[in-house]
Amino acid sequence: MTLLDFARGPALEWSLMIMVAGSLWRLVGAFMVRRTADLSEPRSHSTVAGGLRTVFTRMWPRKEFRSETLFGVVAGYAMHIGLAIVVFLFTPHILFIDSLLGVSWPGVSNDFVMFAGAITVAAMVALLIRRLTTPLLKAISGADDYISWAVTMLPVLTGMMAYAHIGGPYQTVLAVHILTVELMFIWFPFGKLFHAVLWIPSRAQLGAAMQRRGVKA
Amino acid sequence: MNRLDAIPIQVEDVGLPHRTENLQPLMQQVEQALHELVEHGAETVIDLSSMPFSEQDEKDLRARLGAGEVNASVMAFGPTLVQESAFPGVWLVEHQNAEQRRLTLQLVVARVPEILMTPPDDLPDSLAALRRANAESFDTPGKDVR
Amino acid sequence: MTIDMQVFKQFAEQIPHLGERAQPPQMADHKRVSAAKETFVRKLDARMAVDLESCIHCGHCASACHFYVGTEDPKYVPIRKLDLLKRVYRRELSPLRWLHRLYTDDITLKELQEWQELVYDSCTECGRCSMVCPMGINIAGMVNVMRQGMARAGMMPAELMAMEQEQGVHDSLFGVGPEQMKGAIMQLQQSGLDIPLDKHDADILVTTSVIDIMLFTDGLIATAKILNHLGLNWTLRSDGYEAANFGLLSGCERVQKIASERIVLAARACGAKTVLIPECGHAYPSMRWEAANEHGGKLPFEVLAISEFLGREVKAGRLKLNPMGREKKITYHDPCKLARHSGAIEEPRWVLDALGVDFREVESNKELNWCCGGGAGVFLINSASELRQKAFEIKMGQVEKTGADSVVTACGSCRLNFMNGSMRSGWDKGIESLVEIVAEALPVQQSSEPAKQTTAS
Amino acid sequence: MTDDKTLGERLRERGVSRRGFMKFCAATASMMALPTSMIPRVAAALEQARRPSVIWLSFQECTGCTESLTRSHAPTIEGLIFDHISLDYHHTLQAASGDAAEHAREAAMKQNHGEYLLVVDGSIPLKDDGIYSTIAGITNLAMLKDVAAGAAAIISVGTCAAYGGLPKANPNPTGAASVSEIIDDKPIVNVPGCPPIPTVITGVLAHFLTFGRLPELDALNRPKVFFGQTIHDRCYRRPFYERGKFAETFDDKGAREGWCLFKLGCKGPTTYNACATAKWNEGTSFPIEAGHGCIGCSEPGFWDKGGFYEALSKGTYGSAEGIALAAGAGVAIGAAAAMGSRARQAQADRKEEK
Repeated sequence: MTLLDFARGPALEWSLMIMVAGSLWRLVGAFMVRRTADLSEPRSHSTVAGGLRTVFTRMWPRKEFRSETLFGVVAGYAMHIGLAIVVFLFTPHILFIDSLLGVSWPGVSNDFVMFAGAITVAAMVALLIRRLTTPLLKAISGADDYISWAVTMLPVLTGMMAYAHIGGPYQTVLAVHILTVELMFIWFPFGKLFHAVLWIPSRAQLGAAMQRRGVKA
Repeated sequence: MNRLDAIPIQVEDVGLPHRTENLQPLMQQVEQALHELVEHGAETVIDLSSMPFSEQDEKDLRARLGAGEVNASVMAFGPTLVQESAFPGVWLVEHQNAEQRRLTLQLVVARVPEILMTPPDDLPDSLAALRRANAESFDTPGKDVR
Repeated sequence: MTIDMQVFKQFAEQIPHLGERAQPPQMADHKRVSAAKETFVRKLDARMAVDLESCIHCGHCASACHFYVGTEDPKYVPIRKLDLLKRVYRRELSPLRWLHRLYTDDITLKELQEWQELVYDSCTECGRCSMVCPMGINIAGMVNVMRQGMARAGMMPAELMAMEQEQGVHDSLFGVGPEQMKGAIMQLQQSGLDIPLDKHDADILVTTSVIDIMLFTDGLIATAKILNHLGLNWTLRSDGYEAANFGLLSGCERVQKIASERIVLAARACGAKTVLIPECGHAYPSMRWEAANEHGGKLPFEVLAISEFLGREVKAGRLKLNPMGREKKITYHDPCKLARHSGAIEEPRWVLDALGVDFREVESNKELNWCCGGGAGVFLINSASELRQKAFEIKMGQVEKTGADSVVTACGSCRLNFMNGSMRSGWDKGIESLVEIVAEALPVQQSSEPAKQTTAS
Repeated sequence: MTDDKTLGERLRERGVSRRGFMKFCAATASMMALPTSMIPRVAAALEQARRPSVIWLSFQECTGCTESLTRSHAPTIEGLIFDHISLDYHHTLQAASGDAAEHAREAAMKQNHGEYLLVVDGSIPLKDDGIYSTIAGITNLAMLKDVAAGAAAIISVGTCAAYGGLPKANPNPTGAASVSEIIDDKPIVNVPGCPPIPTVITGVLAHFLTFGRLPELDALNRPKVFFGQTIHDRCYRRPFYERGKFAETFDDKGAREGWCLFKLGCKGPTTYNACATAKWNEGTSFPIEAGHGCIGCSEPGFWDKGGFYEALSKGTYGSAEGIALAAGAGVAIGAAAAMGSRARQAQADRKEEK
């Protein structure tokens, strides 16, 4: 079995199983922690709407916070949008997703994908440098931050290498690329990458709780 | 069914010609080769069969190069077609086999493509053959000279 | 105008000695750690679990925190204040605890000592950080759990401990208990003000606070005048008058419950449909949101902050006010506990609108207001005075920018902190109470409502 | 059998002129993908090249490789090169049969011991002592070992000889193996493909003739000149790939306009072969040009690498059950974790009550 066969076969299967199992484990485990009913009289009953609203309104900081969070928001968005383009609009990736989930959509040109990839890399490097040099971020950073950064960066880099045909024979680089993606799958449920799932419930519960008290969060 | 035209095949015009985008770098290479020929007398042969080069590319190439004064064919181990381009010193040489199928297509940058030149080893044989022929035709050499 | 600076100074002089009255419990070190830990375990819930799982360490919370912005010291990054809680969560309750335990250390006494400053001195539980957090983490709520753990470990600041113990044991604050309260009310009654005390049948139970009794008597007087003016059936009760809840502020769950239950029982005793909370920030969420859960069921009355009450009366047209004129330039400071924590946001603005003043909003207002720096008991913590001042300077700058001459607020602690801060900075802005300016703007004689005749000034 | 004429003499005998020979050399160099500056060296070497003895062993194969080679019509370059070698044993092509054929092989082995070239097509069954394929009662395994012992070099022609090919495909009932899995003490060139490109086979032969040694090989023992780049690298449809223009079906607009066949399962990006440049049927076309994606026939194990019509970027795993099982396990562990945490909280409650 070649490295590529391994990457596309058993490694893919196992990494997906670990990701799915780990994600549900973490999600179910956290959601099922004891929960007590709030007996106070709510100011507003439309907590579902409030929760949903916060899910969306938190996508952009309110103007009072804009200047202080500008760098993080812009770099964060650049990285996330770039990554989304690379992951969801590169035709080979769409085909990969199609093979997993059976859904597909049209892709965009490779030049555009590479441009998005370059933006992603640049934004991630900028964010890492900031994390390493800003005292406030150093104070709250740990191994998870750097591991999560690396397992996100590696697939992007190896993907671009495979595309540009550098770093070795194509199928080896492709195999390494797929393996790094699988590494990310495996790490996904156990580190902060899991925010990709939690951002919705965690925002929603704040929005709902504040709505209950009559405040728009 | 032994008649080919009984098979209903419909040929559609695919419209878009294939281009490999290799033409521009090739033309730059030719320019450089011609420069070498002018400055140092160095000849260059570019084998077009060993690079991705489509039919449309070849058409484009021929259109760019145009036709010069010389258009020759050599019959040796099948035909070889030699066409001078509108840029003297730049030649297209197409070697074909006996069935007129292409073996290679070369772009030759030289005063004369080698295939047109008499192979030096043929010269002694040629001289010997000519003497023999003359001897057979004219018993006394020089007799006919008036 | 509404407060005698001399009295304020006397009060302020008490504070440095407040801690001396505390009786710290004797506990072995390991008992302290385990008490804190067990409390964290008890108080954590699914919402907090999701929040603690969610943090992406982006650090945006720092930009919302007056203590971080004021000092730029990385230790004050809000989410970092939850580190110990997070670690206990990870080791004890997290679904991934079997993994987390491999690389997450248990908390230590030394860390608890270090974190005391972070959850008391440098956090007013204002909740502003939650408004910027891209994951919507409720940091303030968990800081409160941190305080509860600290409290069980006997590690709260001495000042808050003294207050909490006094309130729990003696039902008094700063030496003001039911008897002293009755005395003060009687004095006011003798001056001609109609304050119904200990009525058995009242629609509204008015609560007050030691600060209003000792210091801002005008606040209580103003409340009485307004209620009388509106002709409402209300009472103050000596068995449940203290709205301030030092159990909540210190993190002592037991005293928190005792203090809020006193009011619940008093309201029951007089059959009140409404409990009115004075201008005391944390007292409102304490009764409005927490009390029912401590009580173990829905409360038989509605809880209203005085600012909220006034706003509603104005809006409903029951309370008409004499306009004060556009030449009065005013800004409003939203007390965090009333606005961001409780949604009493528009009501005070309706009142200011009715007063016809030149009202100017601060840049970051309503649910995004900057805390004054003195909330959640921080005003009483002596070791926090420098931090508090730095935080206050942000608020000061915000008020300055509006060009207003005075700042109105609806929270006694905010007022105290503003006064303290402006005293230190030599600031010249007026600091006013919403209820007091409303009382001043009451029309002289409204209607021929029966019974309750007001003997206004 | 072998005579002592050089290739130059042989061509001259056939009436090929010196110009013709030059042309032959140019075409040969082109075929070997040598730079044009090498033509004079090729000419000089070929002029003097002796006729090598070649033994061709066919094992578990379909004769497609031989077909491929002999499809080239004389007088092509391939044909001339092929004519020049002394093919002393090839059980499909030789006139002799039965014992006579085997004797010819034995004689050639004896006469040219240590010098002959061994060409193999087909894989070798190893299971049950190799009884699944025999020639004249000799198992392929025994014959390969025997003939390989005296060979100067071995050329494994076709994917079966090079990597095991179809016979080795799952479940490999005969225990088929490639030549290089069995012979490890001889230089082996793999010329994979199902079938391999005829020019590539003769190119390797020409290289051996010209330079007396095997061409430079890659990690899979393939000649670098032919297998150095992927089909995708040299594909004329590559620009469409870059622009993200893909045929979605075999009869849509994209297919008609010659767009990239990646989505239709083309294995060009992972297939190393010269199809895109050498082409087939005397340079007429190659599969992608004919509208079908590359199936990667020259890559090891190509038969078992997922469907020919499955895009390369797709995974090859096939179990939704595995994921479902994982999901179930995840929920179960999560619920168990939560039960544990609730018990832990209840314990803390009890302690508090005390």
